[in-house]
Amino acid sequence: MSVTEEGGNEGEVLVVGAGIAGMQASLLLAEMGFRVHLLDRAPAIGGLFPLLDRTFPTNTCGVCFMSPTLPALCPFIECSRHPLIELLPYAEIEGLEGEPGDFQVSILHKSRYVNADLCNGCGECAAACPVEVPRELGAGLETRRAIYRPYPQAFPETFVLDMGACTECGECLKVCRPGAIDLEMKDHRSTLSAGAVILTPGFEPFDASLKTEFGYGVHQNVLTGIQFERMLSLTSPSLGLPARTSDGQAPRSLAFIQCVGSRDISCDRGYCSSICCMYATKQAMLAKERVPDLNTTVFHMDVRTFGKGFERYYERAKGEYGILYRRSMISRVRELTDSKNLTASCVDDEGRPQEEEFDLVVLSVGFGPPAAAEALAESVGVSLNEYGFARTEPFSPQNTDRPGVFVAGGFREPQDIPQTVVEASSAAAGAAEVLAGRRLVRTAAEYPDQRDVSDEDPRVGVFICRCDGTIAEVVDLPSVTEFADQLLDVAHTAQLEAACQAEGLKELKSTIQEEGLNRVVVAGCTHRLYGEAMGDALRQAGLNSCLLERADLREGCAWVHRDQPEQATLKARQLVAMAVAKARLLTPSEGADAEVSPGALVVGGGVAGMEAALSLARQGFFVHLVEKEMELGGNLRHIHYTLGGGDPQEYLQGLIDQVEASELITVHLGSDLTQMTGEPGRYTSLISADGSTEELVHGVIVVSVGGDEVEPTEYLYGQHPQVLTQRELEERISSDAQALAGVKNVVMIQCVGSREPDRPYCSRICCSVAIKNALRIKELNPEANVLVLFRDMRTYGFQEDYYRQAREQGVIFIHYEPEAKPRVEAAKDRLRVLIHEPILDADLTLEADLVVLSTGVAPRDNQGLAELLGVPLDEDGFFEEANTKVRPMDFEAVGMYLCGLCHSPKNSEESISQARGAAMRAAVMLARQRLEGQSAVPFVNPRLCIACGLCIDTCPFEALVADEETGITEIAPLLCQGCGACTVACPSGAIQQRVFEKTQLMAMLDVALD
Amino acid sequence: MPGRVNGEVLTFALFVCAALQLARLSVPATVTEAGCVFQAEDGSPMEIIIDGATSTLDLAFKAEVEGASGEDLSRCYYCLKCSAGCPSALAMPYQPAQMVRMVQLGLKDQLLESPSIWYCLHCETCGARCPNEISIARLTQALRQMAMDEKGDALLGEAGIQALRTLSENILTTHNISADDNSRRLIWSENLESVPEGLESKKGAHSLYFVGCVSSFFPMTYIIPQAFVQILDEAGESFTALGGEEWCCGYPLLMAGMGSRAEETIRHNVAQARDLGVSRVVTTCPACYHMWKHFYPEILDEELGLEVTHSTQLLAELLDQGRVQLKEVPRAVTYHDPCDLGRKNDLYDAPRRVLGAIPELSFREMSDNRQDALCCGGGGNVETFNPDLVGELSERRFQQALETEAQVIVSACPQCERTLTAEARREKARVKVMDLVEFVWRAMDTSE
Amino acid sequence: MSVKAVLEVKEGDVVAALREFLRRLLEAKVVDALLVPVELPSGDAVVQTLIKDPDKLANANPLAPVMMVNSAKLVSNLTRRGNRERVGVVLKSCEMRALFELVKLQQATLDNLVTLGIDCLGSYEATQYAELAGELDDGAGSSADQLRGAREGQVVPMDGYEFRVACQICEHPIASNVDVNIGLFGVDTETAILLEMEGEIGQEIVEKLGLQEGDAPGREEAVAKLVSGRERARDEAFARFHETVKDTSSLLAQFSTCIACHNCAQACPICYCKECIFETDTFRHPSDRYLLWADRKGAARMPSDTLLFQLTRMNHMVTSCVGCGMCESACPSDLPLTLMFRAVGDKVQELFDYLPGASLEEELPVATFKEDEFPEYK
Amino acid sequence: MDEFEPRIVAFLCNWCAYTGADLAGTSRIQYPPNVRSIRVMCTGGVDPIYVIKALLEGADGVLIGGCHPGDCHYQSGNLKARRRMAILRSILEQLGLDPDRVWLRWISASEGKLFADTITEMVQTLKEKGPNPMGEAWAI
Repeated sequence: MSVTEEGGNEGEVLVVGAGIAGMQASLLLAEMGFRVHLLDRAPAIGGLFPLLDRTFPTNTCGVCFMSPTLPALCPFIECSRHPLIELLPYAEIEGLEGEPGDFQVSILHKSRYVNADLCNGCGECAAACPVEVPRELGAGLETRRAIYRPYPQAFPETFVLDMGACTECGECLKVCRPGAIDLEMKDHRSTLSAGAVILTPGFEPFDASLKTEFGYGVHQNVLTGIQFERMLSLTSPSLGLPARTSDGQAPRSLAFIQCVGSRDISCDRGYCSSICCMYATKQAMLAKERVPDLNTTVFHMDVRTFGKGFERYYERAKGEYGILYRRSMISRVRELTDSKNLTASCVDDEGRPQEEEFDLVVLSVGFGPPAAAEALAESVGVSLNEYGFARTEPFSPQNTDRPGVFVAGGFREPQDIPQTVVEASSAAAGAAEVLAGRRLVRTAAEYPDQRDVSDEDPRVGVFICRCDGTIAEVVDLPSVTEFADQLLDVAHTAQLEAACQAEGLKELKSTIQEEGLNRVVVAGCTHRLYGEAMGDALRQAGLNSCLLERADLREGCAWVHRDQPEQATLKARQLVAMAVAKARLLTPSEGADAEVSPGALVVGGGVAGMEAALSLARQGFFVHLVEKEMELGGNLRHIHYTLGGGDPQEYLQGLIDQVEASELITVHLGSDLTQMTGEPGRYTSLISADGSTEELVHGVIVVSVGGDEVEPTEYLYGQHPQVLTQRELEERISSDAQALAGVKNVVMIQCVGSREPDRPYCSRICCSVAIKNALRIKELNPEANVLVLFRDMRTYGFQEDYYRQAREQGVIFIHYEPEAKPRVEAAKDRLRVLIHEPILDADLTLEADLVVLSTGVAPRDNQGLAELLGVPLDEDGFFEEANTKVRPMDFEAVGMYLCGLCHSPKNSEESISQARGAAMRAAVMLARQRLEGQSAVPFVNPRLCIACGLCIDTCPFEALVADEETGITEIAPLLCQGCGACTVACPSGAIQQRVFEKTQLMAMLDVALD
Repeated sequence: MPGRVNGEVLTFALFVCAALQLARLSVPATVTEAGCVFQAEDGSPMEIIIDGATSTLDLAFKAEVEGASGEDLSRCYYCLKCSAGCPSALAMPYQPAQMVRMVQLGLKDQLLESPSIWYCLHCETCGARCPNEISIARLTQALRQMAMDEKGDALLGEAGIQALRTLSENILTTHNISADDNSRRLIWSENLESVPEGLESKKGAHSLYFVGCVSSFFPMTYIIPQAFVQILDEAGESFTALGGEEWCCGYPLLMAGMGSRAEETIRHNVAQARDLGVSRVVTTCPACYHMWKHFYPEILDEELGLEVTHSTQLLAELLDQGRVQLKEVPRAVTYHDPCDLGRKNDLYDAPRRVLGAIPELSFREMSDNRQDALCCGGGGNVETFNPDLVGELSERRFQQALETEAQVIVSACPQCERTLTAEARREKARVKVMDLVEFVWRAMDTSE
Repeated sequence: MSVKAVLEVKEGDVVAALREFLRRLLEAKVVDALLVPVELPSGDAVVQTLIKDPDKLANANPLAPVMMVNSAKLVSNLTRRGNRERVGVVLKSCEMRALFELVKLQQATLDNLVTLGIDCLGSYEATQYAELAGELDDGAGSSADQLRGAREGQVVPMDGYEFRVACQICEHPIASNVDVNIGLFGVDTETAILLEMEGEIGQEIVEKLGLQEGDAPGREEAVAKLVSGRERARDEAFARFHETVKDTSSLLAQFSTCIACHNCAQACPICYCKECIFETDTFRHPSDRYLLWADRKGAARMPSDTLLFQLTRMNHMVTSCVGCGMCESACPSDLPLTLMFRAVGDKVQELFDYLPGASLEEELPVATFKEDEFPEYK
Repeated sequence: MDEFEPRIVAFLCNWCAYTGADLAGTSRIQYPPNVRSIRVMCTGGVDPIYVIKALLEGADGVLIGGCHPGDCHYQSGNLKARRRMAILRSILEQLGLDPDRVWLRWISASEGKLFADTITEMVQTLKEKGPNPMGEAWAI
């Protein structure tokens, strides 16, 4: 890609911390046209992620979907090769001067003692190093050398010397051929400019050895959740099998202990770490899959599976996997001398002490702020909260208290991957707003006209790369070259020292021209590297870039068969022959492209819709905001106070004022979207209001149509005036100071209409809403008795503080099981609530002045809109995003996004983050201006197509349609992502894929087995 | 399911536990009959109806308990860790977490009349592990006081309570726990080869050695003060003791629910110390230490102006200063952390440092150590109520010590030494139980 | 809504009764046209014929024990681009099942189609039929012996003749999912033929033709007997097949005579491609390719790609194979295609619990997948 | 050559298995040189005809390497491939050909070691099986 500046003064963003959040923000901003400096304290990007390879609730990895352009490799790789992202590994930020839009950042670059320009990543140094220390991302289960690469696929690939561990024995120096190791290398400092800063340094696991009662670090078979996670990764030393440290055996019984370093003020962790219930559940399921006769017990206080799809996941764990959840915390873990088994002190069903024996105990450790949080906060000039996480203001969850500095991910509050992706996108939106008008714009590079090679006989040029000797030292390249020269249609062979370097590329280009080549094979490193540069050389020489084929003699040959040079040479010859066989048959192909219509349509004028619209407008895009009702505001109009402080009504009014004042936003009140046609990036919609219809053209659409409070059908709701919903209580309290006069006893019932058979999801917010109102009642009348009847209190994250506060204020919490739900009876003019109290095993009758039902969040009737847009609803009726985990703001369809309650229950701050994140995703699309398709798209031979539709059925991207007349398949090349599944579905070969045509692959097979 | 709250008025009996089990079976199943009904007229206190009998649901009860114990019980979210880890929980009719719930729901009578509150060892395992920093020990301490104050007559029929009353009366009259002649407090010094100069009430001494009742009056623990004063003497420490003017530290009163009457004895001890002009108080008894360190300032509501040190700390200090020389002791040794010293005062390192300084000594930790050390069973006056429970606990701890294959169990508490020695005798085990001061004294190189 | 009726058979002439029935269908405008097997004047062959004029039914013979083509393919031709008039088609079970598969493959539609199934008494190869035609009682019709056998649930070929392999092992002698089935098994065809009809069309036929309701009480038992006999024969045939084709060399021994004529694909009702991929450029190799192969191994078999063709064709359509055996009937090299496709097809279809042609609702196995199947792949 | 060296053709998806194979390279994990990899975008694009052809041409084993279920970069191409391979293997089995010469494995981009281990294991297994009889038989 080549870029030009849109306005002068290009926009630059510094992203601090290169985990999921940092990579997501960087990719979005870079894709949008900002220059990104992605800094991390660690020697490689990726954060904690390389530890994992299965994430909940899908039990897959799938982070590749995070990239704004699909399909994509891992975000690690995408970040490392994006032309606008500069990696600054092993660096720390030392100071931040200036104003939003114009910061100067001082950076300390820690010395790697390895020269990045010289290191070729060969790893000889590490092999020679005699020092072994625990590997950071091995969770203590693995070691590394003093000179090392943090993990095999780490970026950058340059090795790093850990001076703390190094004995300076000099072994590495001896074996390093490029002479890249420099023990004299010093830390150095630099400054760079950035218009905005995003802080995403993540979080750190709790040190489980601080809770001595669990015996971590003492008993061999007690692991932390992080260690167990690592063990379950297929890349771990055990290849994903759970194993006891003491004897390497697979466990037959496994205990998880929750809340280790969470919800525990005795170790200054008063908050809930939010993700441990889910990760333990996931680990329990994975362990069970791999050790089928495993019995697993999860000891917990509340199971907090509050995210989208999480409750079902939890139910599956219990039902399908037979995982036992016990509401009892462990007081002590002891080790049995002989078996090294563990006993856990818990209570039995009667609440009496009991010892349970397990083969393996996993401590579900919580998460704290990163170790360097304080130093970072100080150098950047932002404040931290009492727990050391970044402080943010109500209703602006990504804003730190320093303008222009944003925060996202675990450093703001412990959170899962979907929320991290949301917040990172939202923070990116913040940065993009600061830098509006300073984007770099892509322009097509200038190339000579492509030569028409269709009538030419193949003239294949084979270029064999020595890779600075890396390949040549194993493979006998002269013999390979000689062999290649004999192959059919090979017109020219040459050896290059380094095909990826400027000189090599120049030779490639000139040889093509001089020799009149029309197909090119480069035999060297893997196709993943330098493909763009080599394709570019072909285009400069007047050839279509699809006329290039690669033969992987390095990663796939020289490096993996070092000990068998003869065999490696034979293999290399064959790989070249295969590449030539295919190259002979290659035909030119270009990716399609199309303009993106400017502007966005936002459907739904609640908080989410308005925040999304405003963010887009601030980034310079025009927006049509369509609201069904006659006023903006949605659900927030009914919210009068919040747990975190801040005045919702004041915020709402401010938001409405800004929307109305924005020149780029057109508000359509009392309006409906009645039709949408067009294709990705170019939509035409009809907006109807009051009989009149308006036609709008837009490039993207954001759906934010909100949700509803569930209307209860139980607990005498609607039959007794003193049975209210939480929202009604809030309205009553806010509208009338005397509303609670005479009210002394309030009973709140949780999970009304949530986690029930007909609405089996958790509504996420009801627990904190109940806490909020309970606290408000206590504030208004400290003498009031407030009892909350709950199944699991799900006050995740810092909301746990308010749960504790409510208890301290005397609010009484009583647990109930769904099998023994409370009963509400009318007794004269009052209410009675009958409940079983499990701690004392007593049946209580509570006389109440008010019964308040904590009702869930229900989706609106979204069916019509879903059909109109051609997007799916999930099984609960909420809109279904493209990927639960890493694309929580996107629909699968290109250019369509979603946010707010129509996606899933969430609180207003989460809606704001998601709305701004969705706006950022949409803005990337709008900023791109042109949509580019894949070049390896299929093509249809209409003579052969018999209109059976199998290809159409198999396409996951709806890129194929049947011609209405003939039924013959047509291709929408912009939607096609080039998987080739259609070509397998078609029995007649009528649809085939460019660059992967059947004749080409079969020609490779012809020579592969010689 | 957990011990059921029912309508029975629980009579307080030593063996009430079994009775309770029976009573539980008779609880009617229907909700309204068996349950508690909260009622509240405007402004009037809530009432609780049990089996048709109405009593006041005393919201003040929780406030009172919280005030008296200093514990924020409302914070509890019933993780049940306290119940799971409490060494006496199995013997308790109401488990620790249930006691908290009963306070919260105002079930005062049942709670105050339950033996549960007297089975607490005050070992603080609960408090050390509670994620909400609630100490059941502090709770039961307050409840014992309330029970004694308010239920006194109802409880008097119970033997254990009688014993505690007697004990408390003894303390208040004789100033020691064994109703001995208090002037004979230094009787242990009579067998010393040389009695250190100024052992009794020497003005101007640097340290006051507060010997404590157990070591003063129980001959099997005489060796503790004997060894300690010789060490101090050897090390050239300027110290003295109060002799007959040393009164019981008051801790047994607190445990007996008579803390409210401890003030006089506390004032006496502090006045004596001040009178001598010492700058620090040293104890060999962790309970005395804990009293001096925490309860004295708390109860008197003033700073003592005195440094309070435990013998283990002092020994470590003397070692650091090179004032004590230790010779080789080629023996395997384990250390038992006294609850009052460990969990209550975080004093884990000093005794280990001292043992670690002894050449040739092989130190072995028990599987439960430091913060997780098991109670020897001797705490909280539980012996008065349930000697069997104490026996079980000391046996359990003793077994852990045996597993280390140590030849000597070192502790730093006269009470622990008593309990574990008794167990060693029962077991006929060839293991010595020794206080750290005795062990150090034996290890001291006094050849010069 | 199903209804059963009886067609009167006069003087034991079943074929005449059927012709009369078909004629009345046309005359009463139940259908506008009929696709029905008609005897050639020579009498030694029967071909499917599309008839609009009732008089042309004179030589129609749905009972003729021969199958020149699987008519599903003809119905595909008739309906693929829509079907303006109401056409009745007389189909045997395997033809009906193939038709359902083709509907799912969007190669045929059931719109405006009235499907008339007929109990299949088994068919002979066309050459055998030509020889046999004279021997049959009823001109080129079925023999009275066979009809009597059908009543008892037992059909045996004429002495000295064999049914087609597919028919010998066919355990679906009755067409399912048809609008009207002409029932012969367990029916006393001396006097009557059973008509089993579904849906509105059944009502319409009963009303317009003034049919008598009726039933054949012995039918179920007769069918069960027939099917169990066929299943036995099938299992024995499979066992023989696996005995014969059990490794590479025996497979090659069976299939090396394939001449790549692709007749099997032409005859197969499921092989619906306009042009087989093996006849397209993908396999019409440039001449240097043959030399390359010969060069590599010293020799190259010609015609090339024969086994590749067989296996690929099988891979394409075996999940939908209805076992009609037309491939084998069409094969000039006498390859044992019927058994091969039936033996493989049964196993593959079992993987997905899929019975080709059984229902329109069941998705084609090749058109879908499940998240949680085949956990053995790790 | 003394010992029989199996010849393996591997179809590797661009995003996971091929990248995993690359990782084996960058990690210098050694594995037997018996495999010839063919890159495809997705296992969903591996036409069984390639596998059949490879076997008929005498390949001793065919490996199809894709993303783990749920991780397919095209949503579900790997699951489609799984079904197609199940069909193909069933066909082979019924025809007396060895279905265990066709392996379908999930190998993620980070599983370089798993890729190498898979090749090693496959080579070992195929050595035990001996040469694909098709290699000799069909070549006349």
